[in-house]
Amino acid sequence: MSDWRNSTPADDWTIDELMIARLAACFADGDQACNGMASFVPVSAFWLARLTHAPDLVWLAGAVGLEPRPDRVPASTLEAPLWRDSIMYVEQYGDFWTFALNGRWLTKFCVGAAQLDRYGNGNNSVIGADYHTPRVRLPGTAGLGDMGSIGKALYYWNPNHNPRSLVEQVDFISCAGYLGGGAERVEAGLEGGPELVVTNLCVLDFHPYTRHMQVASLHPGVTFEQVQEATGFELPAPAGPIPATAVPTVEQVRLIREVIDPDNMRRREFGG
Amino acid sequence: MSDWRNSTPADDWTIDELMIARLAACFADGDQACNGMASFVPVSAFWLARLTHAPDLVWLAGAVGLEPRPDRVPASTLEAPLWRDSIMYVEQYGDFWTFALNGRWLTKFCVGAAQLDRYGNGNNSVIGADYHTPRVRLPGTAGLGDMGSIGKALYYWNPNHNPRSLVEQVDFISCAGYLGGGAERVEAGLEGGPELVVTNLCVLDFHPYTRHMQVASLHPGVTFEQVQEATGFELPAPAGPIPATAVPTVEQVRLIREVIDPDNMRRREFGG
Amino acid sequence: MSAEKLSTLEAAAALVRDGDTVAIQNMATQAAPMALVRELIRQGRQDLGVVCLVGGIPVDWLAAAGAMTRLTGAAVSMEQFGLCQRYRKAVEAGAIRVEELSETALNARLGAGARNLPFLPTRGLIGTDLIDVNDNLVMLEDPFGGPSVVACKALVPDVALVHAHKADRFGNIGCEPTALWPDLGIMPKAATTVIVTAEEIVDSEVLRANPDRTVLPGFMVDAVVEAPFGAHPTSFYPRYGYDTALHMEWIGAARDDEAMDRFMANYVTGPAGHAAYLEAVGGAERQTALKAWEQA
Amino acid sequence: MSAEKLSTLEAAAALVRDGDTVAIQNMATQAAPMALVRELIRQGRQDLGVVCLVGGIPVDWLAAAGAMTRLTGAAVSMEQFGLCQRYRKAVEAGAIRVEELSETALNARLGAGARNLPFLPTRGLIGTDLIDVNDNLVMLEDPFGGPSVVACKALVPDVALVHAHKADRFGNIGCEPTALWPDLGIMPKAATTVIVTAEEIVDSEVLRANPDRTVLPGFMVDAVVEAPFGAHPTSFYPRYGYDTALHMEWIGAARDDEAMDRFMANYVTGPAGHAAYLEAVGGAERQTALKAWEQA
Repeated sequence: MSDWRNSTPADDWTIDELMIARLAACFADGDQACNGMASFVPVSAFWLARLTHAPDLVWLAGAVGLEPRPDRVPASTLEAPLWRDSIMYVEQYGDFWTFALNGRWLTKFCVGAAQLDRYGNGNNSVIGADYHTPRVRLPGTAGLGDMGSIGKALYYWNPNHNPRSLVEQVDFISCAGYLGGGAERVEAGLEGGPELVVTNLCVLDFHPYTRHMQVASLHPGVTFEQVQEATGFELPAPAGPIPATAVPTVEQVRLIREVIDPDNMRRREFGG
Repeated sequence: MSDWRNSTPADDWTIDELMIARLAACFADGDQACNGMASFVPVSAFWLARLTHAPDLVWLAGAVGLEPRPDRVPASTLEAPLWRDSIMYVEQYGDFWTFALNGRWLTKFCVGAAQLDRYGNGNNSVIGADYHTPRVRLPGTAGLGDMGSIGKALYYWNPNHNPRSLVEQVDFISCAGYLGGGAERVEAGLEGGPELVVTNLCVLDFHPYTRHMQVASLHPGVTFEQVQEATGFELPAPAGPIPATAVPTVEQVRLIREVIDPDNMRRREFGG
Repeated sequence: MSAEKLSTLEAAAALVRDGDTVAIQNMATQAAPMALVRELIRQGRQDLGVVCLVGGIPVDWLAAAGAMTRLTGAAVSMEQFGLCQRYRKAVEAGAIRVEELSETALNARLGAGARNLPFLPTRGLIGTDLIDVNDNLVMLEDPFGGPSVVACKALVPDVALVHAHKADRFGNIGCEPTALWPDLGIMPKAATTVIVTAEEIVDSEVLRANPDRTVLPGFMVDAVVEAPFGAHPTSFYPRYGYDTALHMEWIGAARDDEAMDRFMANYVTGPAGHAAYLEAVGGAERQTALKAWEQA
Repeated sequence: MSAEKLSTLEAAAALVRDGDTVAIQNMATQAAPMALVRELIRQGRQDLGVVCLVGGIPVDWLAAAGAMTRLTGAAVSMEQFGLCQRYRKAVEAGAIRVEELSETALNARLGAGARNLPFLPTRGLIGTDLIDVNDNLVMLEDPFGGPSVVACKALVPDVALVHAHKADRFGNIGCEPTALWPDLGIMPKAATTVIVTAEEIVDSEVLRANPDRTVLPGFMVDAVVEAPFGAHPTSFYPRYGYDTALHMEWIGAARDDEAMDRFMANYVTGPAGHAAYLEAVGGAERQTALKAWEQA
């Protein structure tokens, strides 16, 4: 067992490692976590949590393999090398979605979205005004269109915080956040909703009443002004000093680099 | 392969064998048949059909085991000895009922019911006027409440033709037949419906317009008057001579007695 | 790693409270979690609602013990051993209230419960009287203009009791190839609390060797108990067949109150636990005979 | 006994007609019935509607060949190999019309089709714009006074194309332990015609040895074709992994029309059949490498 409890802050951490450590802190013993495709940051975060503070975090790799024993993070987070040596193969049509819809299990979900707006609505469908002849056809909502509406706590990760990915209003809602803000989500009969947005610049959360996105912590060396400049909508002015995001520890960095992802698959999400 | 095509009528047939042979004739190559519990007559009929005119009749034993190879008819038509050596175990919740509901498969179903009325409605629920404090609590509808409503051709078998089992009106409809007769079933949006009633006295079918039960053939030695006396409602007077039910052949009798059911499990249904 | 779920029969059964709605795996004479059912009776549980597809001897024993007041299911029968007479008499006396559903309607109610949907539809039951006597079923127009359906209201049992072939101590449940009745497919997913008895507790590596035969994930299971021959006197394929002799003894005893009391004392409430029960019903010799069902 | 279903790739693909809605098993880079997809392109099929959960290279090839005009699915992506660019351009040009569904909504549409129900409900998608642009989805009040649901209209594809590990000549389909994507769980049950390619045609006795691993009954299957490496270049666990090199070659070729035409001629329309395709993509040497995915 690694000495993660007494490990000191690393001084050579990279941004991917910081984001992974921050997401890992959201998952605890007794939670169940699952991941979709091209999800290197969430997968590394679940794995890191299991190796440190949350050994009993249940992981359903690729939404298929329960408690897998992969060798390392592979090139796909949806293929068999990730769900190697699972204790159960979960059938998708009947079982996985029953587990997810039920409400008692898989209560947290990590979401990547091409566009995310100030009320936490996500878009992976189309860029442009016309759904049927879009300017850009995105991959599609896959499971997000479900996860946004069925009471999950949503954790967005965004390795490219810029005005094109964090926008005033998404061109198309394919993952329900707080909709128009305020009580709109609750009035639509939806439970849960976006909790955090972990980007390469900061961590954002949502105001408890307005449900507007706001800066919760700044990564070391990043200013509020830099975040505002990289954001496509006006962020609420901070009421006081904004905390700094905790940096990963020496042990967390070691685990990510040596045990979890020695092939640096997670870096693929940090292209630009 | 048995010489069933050239086999002559048996002269030592018993009524169970006649009923089995008559039901077997209802099933053809390309059909799929399934059975529920305590269904010795239908099971023997499917098996006989497969050994004679319908080798490609698909059989889903106990609604569980596809194309089984039982040794003989066992004491239960729902337990593993019947579905021994199956090529597929059909999961019930997800798969069996999908097959049955679909409409393309399992289009014929054999039904046993404690009460059956003149429009082919079946009752396996309660005898008496009050559903919640019945005079007799029957086993319950099980799959019949579905099979009666989802477009199947229903083949009732009744080894005890008497005024208590063939009644003017069932105390409670737990298997939909032609409801109040005429077009009522069609108007309720239901396809299929009762085709035949094979009893120990005769074969009955349903008038194409009124949907009233009527005698289609009399078993050897039975008169229309005997049937009427054993029936709890008035049967339409025959327009002409009523045909005789074909008796089983020497080869059919041999197959039933020696191959299919040497332990005479089928006789259990003919108690009185 | 996962949380430990290993428990005793006594502690597991104690998770069931008086008044609970309890879904019980069963098919006429098959696969019932009998060790748990007996333990519930021993502990004197009252006012239970039972949910089952086709209930057999567990329902009759619960009725005989006066432990149940409600049943939701598609049928109650011991197939070749006939109707459950103690259950039947209790219903006729008004002591057990029955919600009779077709199989698709029961599956729809449980499926909606499992998926947190307010209802699921079926096309079964249309035209029957079962819809009229049941507030949990209502005809619903198709919003697309097609045929109407029967909306079946979500059912969330308080507890599901199932018996399985293998379990690890974390509650992952493995099955050997056999009939998977709807019980395992849906009851544990719909229920709030899940209790599993298993023929044997195995190392997790045994389950990892056939991950497609793991049918319930540990996170869904609240307690797991080792109970060899835990489905006796019902069958549990491919391991053993049903016990004809004990079923026959029961249907004989169920005919009069005194014989019934004797039967219950001898086999259900009397034996000090599961091992004592297995001795009372014939011990190793009986077990060997039941394991030989394929030669029968 | 059962009816014979054994067929050739050519004859099986000929069961698909121009304009058909075709459900295709696929998950990003996994388990697609590629031999059938290539044969459809070779035969010049037009105006196909494709139904898939997460479409990958088969969708991009069908789009590149101009064979499809409609897609119903939850996503189209080749995961680590990026978006399907030929598909994407065709959508942006208005040449392919997309019905985008969440996974539960797609499952509900197919589930309703399989069960002959006019609709099935989901609680996914509520609050999204996907409901507004889709006539097959409509908000529906719960008749029991609970929360509203999204009614998802039944979808019955004309054809389902799936790839499996084993089949016998009667069309019974067996799977080895691996991920069972919804494709196998529901698409063949919903579709009117079912075509299966299998890594190997086996004697029925092989399937009888593990009846719990038979996933489709022969009566549901219209044609079965032996096609070893029939999912290539997608993966088919546990037998082989995906072909990185061919995916990379495709994403390079898809960038300009000339390179794309060359790629299609070399691999899709050119080779005279499945065996010739397997030779063109590297033959036995490449196959050995893909089989070694566990060592990768």
